[in-house]
Amino acid sequence: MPTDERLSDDQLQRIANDLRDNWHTGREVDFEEAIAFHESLPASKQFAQVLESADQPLLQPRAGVPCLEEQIDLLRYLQDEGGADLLPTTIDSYTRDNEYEKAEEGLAASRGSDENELNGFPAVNHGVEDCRRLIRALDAPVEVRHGTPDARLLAMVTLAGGFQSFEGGPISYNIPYTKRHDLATTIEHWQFVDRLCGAYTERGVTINREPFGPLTGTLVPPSIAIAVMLVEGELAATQGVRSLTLGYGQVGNLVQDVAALRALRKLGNEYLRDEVTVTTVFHEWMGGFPPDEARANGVISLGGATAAVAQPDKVITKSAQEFQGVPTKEANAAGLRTTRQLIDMMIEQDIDLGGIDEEQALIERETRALMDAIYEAGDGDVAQGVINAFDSGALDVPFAPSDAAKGAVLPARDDDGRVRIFEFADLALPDDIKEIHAARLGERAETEGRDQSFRMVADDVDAISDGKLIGRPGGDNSPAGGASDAD
Amino acid sequence: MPTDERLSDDQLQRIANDLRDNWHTGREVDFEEAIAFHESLPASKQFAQVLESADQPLLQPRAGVPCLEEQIDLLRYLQDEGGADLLPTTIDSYTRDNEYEKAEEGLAASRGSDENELNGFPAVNHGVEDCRRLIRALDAPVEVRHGTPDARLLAMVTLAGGFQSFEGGPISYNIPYTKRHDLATTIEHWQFVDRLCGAYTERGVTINREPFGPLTGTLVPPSIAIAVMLVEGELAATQGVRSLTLGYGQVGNLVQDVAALRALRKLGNEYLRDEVTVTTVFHEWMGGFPPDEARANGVISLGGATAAVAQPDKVITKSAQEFQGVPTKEANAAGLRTTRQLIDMMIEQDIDLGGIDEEQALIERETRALMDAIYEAGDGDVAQGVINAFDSGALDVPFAPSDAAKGAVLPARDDDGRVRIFEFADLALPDDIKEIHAARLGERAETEGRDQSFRMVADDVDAISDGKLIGRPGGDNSPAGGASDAD
Amino acid sequence: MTGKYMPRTVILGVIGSDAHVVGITILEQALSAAGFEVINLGVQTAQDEFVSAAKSHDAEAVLVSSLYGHARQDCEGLHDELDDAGLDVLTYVGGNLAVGQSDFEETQATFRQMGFDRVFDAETDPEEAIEMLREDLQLTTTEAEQIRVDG
Amino acid sequence: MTGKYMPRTVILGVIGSDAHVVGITILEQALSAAGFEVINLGVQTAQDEFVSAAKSHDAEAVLVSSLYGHARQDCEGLHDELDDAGLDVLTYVGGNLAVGQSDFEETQATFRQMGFDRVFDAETDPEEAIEMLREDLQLTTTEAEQIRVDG
Repeated sequence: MPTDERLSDDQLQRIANDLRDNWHTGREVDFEEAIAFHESLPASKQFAQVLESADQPLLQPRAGVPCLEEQIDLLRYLQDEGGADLLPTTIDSYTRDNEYEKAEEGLAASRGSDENELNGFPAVNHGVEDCRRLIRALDAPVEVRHGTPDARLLAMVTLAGGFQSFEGGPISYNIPYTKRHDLATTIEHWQFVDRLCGAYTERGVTINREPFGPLTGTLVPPSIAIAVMLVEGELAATQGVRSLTLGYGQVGNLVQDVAALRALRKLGNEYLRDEVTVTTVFHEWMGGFPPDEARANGVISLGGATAAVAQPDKVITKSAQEFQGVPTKEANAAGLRTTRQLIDMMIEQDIDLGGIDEEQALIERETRALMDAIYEAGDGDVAQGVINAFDSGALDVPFAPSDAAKGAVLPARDDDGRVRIFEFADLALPDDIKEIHAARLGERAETEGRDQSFRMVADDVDAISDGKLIGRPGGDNSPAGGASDAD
Repeated sequence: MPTDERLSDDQLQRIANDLRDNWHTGREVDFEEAIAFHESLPASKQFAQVLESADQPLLQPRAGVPCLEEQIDLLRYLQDEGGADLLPTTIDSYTRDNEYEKAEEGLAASRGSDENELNGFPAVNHGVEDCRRLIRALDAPVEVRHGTPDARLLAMVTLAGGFQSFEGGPISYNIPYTKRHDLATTIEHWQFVDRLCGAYTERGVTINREPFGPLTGTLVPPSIAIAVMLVEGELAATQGVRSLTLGYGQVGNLVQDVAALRALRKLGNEYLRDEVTVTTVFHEWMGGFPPDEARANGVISLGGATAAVAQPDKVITKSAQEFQGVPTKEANAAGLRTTRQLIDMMIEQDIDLGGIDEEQALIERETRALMDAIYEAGDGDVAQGVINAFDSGALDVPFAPSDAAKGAVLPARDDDGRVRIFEFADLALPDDIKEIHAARLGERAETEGRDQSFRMVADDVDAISDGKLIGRPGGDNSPAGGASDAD
Repeated sequence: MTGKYMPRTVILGVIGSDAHVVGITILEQALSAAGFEVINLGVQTAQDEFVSAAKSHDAEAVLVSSLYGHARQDCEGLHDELDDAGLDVLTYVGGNLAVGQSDFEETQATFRQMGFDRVFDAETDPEEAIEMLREDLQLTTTEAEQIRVDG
Repeated sequence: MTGKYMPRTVILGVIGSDAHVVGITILEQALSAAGFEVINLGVQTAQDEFVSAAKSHDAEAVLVSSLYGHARQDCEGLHDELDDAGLDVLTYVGGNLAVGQSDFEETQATFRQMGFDRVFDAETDPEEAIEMLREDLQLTTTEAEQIRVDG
């Protein structure tokens, strides 16, 4: 079982050497030469620098297609027509499963056709030089976004290829994404990734790391998400990462979202060592979207408005075509501009929301309780602690497909639309906090004239795609009699 | 010069008889038979009843095409696909100028072609029976929306035709719409319209009246808009109107908009006699829109969010195609649904904004000062007072094309984006209030490192269509370096 | 085999490489609340896992979920495996069963032909599926409620 | 006729049935601030109103605004009327001068041919128009500033 200790240079070297042979592009990776390439990049392509010096939220979309030229065109479009400040390269599913052979076939098939036979950019197959072509062709910094439990070779190739930010982490890219990867192994794999980022950082090339905050994207209680961010942040910092962007996914309640982002920033700065620069990223709603672009624009706009009030360092935007899967580049750029309009119109306004402090205090207390339980479960070691805590259910993520988590916790919205916990299972929260949640859900049950039950959970999961925030009984039709396209 | 006194039944009858001959459809109007038609309508088509009993903001678009069947199809689409709670019928420009002959030609030309040769529905030309076909064909109540200084014949025909709500007023449909109509004459004309509505009301058929709150739609300081609403409300109430919907147009600052809507409701209830039921309507941004549907959706969404917080009784929605003029029915319906999504997601949230009370108190003090000046200018008579106050500039509307107003007042946004007054000219506000405005604009000037000048006014007029709220110097590009399509 | 007031056991899982977990989590809760004994195999469940779970838990129904559009390929042969194991259980399938905008009646016919007793789309409420299950297992509502109180 | 340090008078108005007032309100402010004497005729101004105002105020320039797309029809014959009145003034026109997406160079040529000295689109800053006016009236910036201080 891994402990939270820094890999030695020897270990780093040995693992890297083993990985080189997993796919031929691994052999192209030369650390010294990669440092030189990064040093050749202008300040405008230095991810950490651009992000950490911004004076208002930077916008970043998701985007990935198989072929290099198409990926460059897509990102250039999002940069020029969407006004993206930071660019992504989303990796395909085969690469996420380390199936480079299948990715190669998909890439070859995509090259020979007008269709995209992969759902992202197979960066390992493209190799170091093609990654650098991408980086050179664009004006903004580019991040690798994926969902890969074992992202070691992907990190080696893409960092050598000039990417300066790398999404994911051992929990956030395991628990919500896969079924059978055990947590001990993914932690070891990510210790390598983080150590590699640390090695670049020590040579003056700061690599930004971004744990994936939304987790399962479905009504995740803020304290659970924040605890995972802190654990991944600590694990990364141990390996030498010095630029960490902690994430949080919109739940749709303005006060709770602003409070959660403030708690995330505060606790990030408190829990992570002083040498680490902590920034925050806000993901626009990651749950089900209305199957209606007009209503979807409303969901995106609420995200933009929330960002204007909370002022995270970065916003990951959505598009109005979210319901139907991968958006066109036009819809993707439109999502950026709609978000930008809300931020630009609201960011200079003095918006002082009542109740933020109380909600933030509750989130912080919960998060601290979860962190205490984690340390305790590992006798002070955060790596061992998080494995044991997930195993016992002391830490848990709702709707987690992974066998590594109990997935027994269930959330529901309270009468104000804030995400509370309906089923705690073995989650390590003190009784007084549990009582607060139960009382809030009790208010809702009373309003609705029904018992607290899994039915609320089910109704809430569908609520936003049905055009509401809270899944009230009989809530499929607007009280004012308006027809909803979302039903 | 008119005084604020109720027209006698004889006067009403005599004017109505004279108007009958202005266009042949006037002769179809039979008051008793019209009462019977209104009595035959179900509760769901009774405008005042539906509006006044709603428990959340009702949505209403703008829409008008020349031919009857097309108008029915358009409204049915907005009702079924847009979820409109209340329907409009927007009248064409020739009718607004009482040019029924030209409207007849346009209507004939439209009938013979696929093009619409009029920019609205010429209700006078269609006559009573066609209006009733429209009312019968739809499920929601329908309002006449126009912009006609002399709307007497239009009111006779449409009210007999089954419409139960009528927009406009002697100031709000004069000052922002025309150049040469003198205020004394438009007040007399609207006294007839209001008396006619009163006559229906006395027979149990409540006709809702809606003064046009946005006025020139361009950075109108809230207190000026509210004072005009109160004057028109008083004039209407004198003639027997008992259902009044006072309007206000979004300025884009969340706190100021919420404060203004609260002040409007409070002062409406205070100034208007007890027999009047006062409701409020919030118009989504009436100024220039970004020439980019994605950004326009952001503007509309901020309107929806504001409505969710302020909870007016009604919202007039915009479409993302606002920039290019009359929207397609699909875009119009989309604007309704985007607005609905924001309201549905936010209305149950407990959003308590700091600073509302102070802003509301300021707006109320200003409005009272303007009302005092109006009463004084008329020796207690509000009709004479408003004429004299506009004549002297004690009451004024920025960017008013009418010769009846000085149009010398100039607004500008303060550092928080709230609309303040840069040039007071002769506006009847006390010095201490003027100092507050000057101080706020001084803060902005300091932030921007430039003097207060007309340049701020010009920059602010263009700001939202350029993708910002405040027209900062060099503000055409986003500080984060993002490209703006709006430039 | 099943006593009148003993909980009936159902097997639940998302078939193939599909990782959509929300639907079955809620279905699991609904079935438990309705008095059933639920074995939830979770996401990314192979055919043989359904079969061996049905056998070892002496289940009366196998509920297969699929939301990523590859249900037909993933379910091909499942009923043969169940037959081979000598199991005569009720089988339901539900979710987004076909890629794209194909007609649901057509999809339904396809899956019925493959051997499923009932076929549901993604909009189906858990309650509706449970209602059918009660009907197919000849449970009365009263009995089901009784079970819940006892269980 | 015009003394070196006397304010230069310009006539301003929106021609035809057009009621767009914001642009000329701002232009009026800008011209006043730049030291010009401005006669603002407002919206919906007829050709003969421009002519008689130019004559009675001894103006040096007539600035015509149009934003509703009918500028060509509304301006047809204006220069003949000015000639008939014996006025040799500078004439500018600006705004949305043509309906639809027509090429601005073409529009510009059309209005130049009609006799306008300068033609601006709706995006033109007031400052730009004032700069041109100073150039065409052979005012130096210093003189204009002087005027402002004196006026």
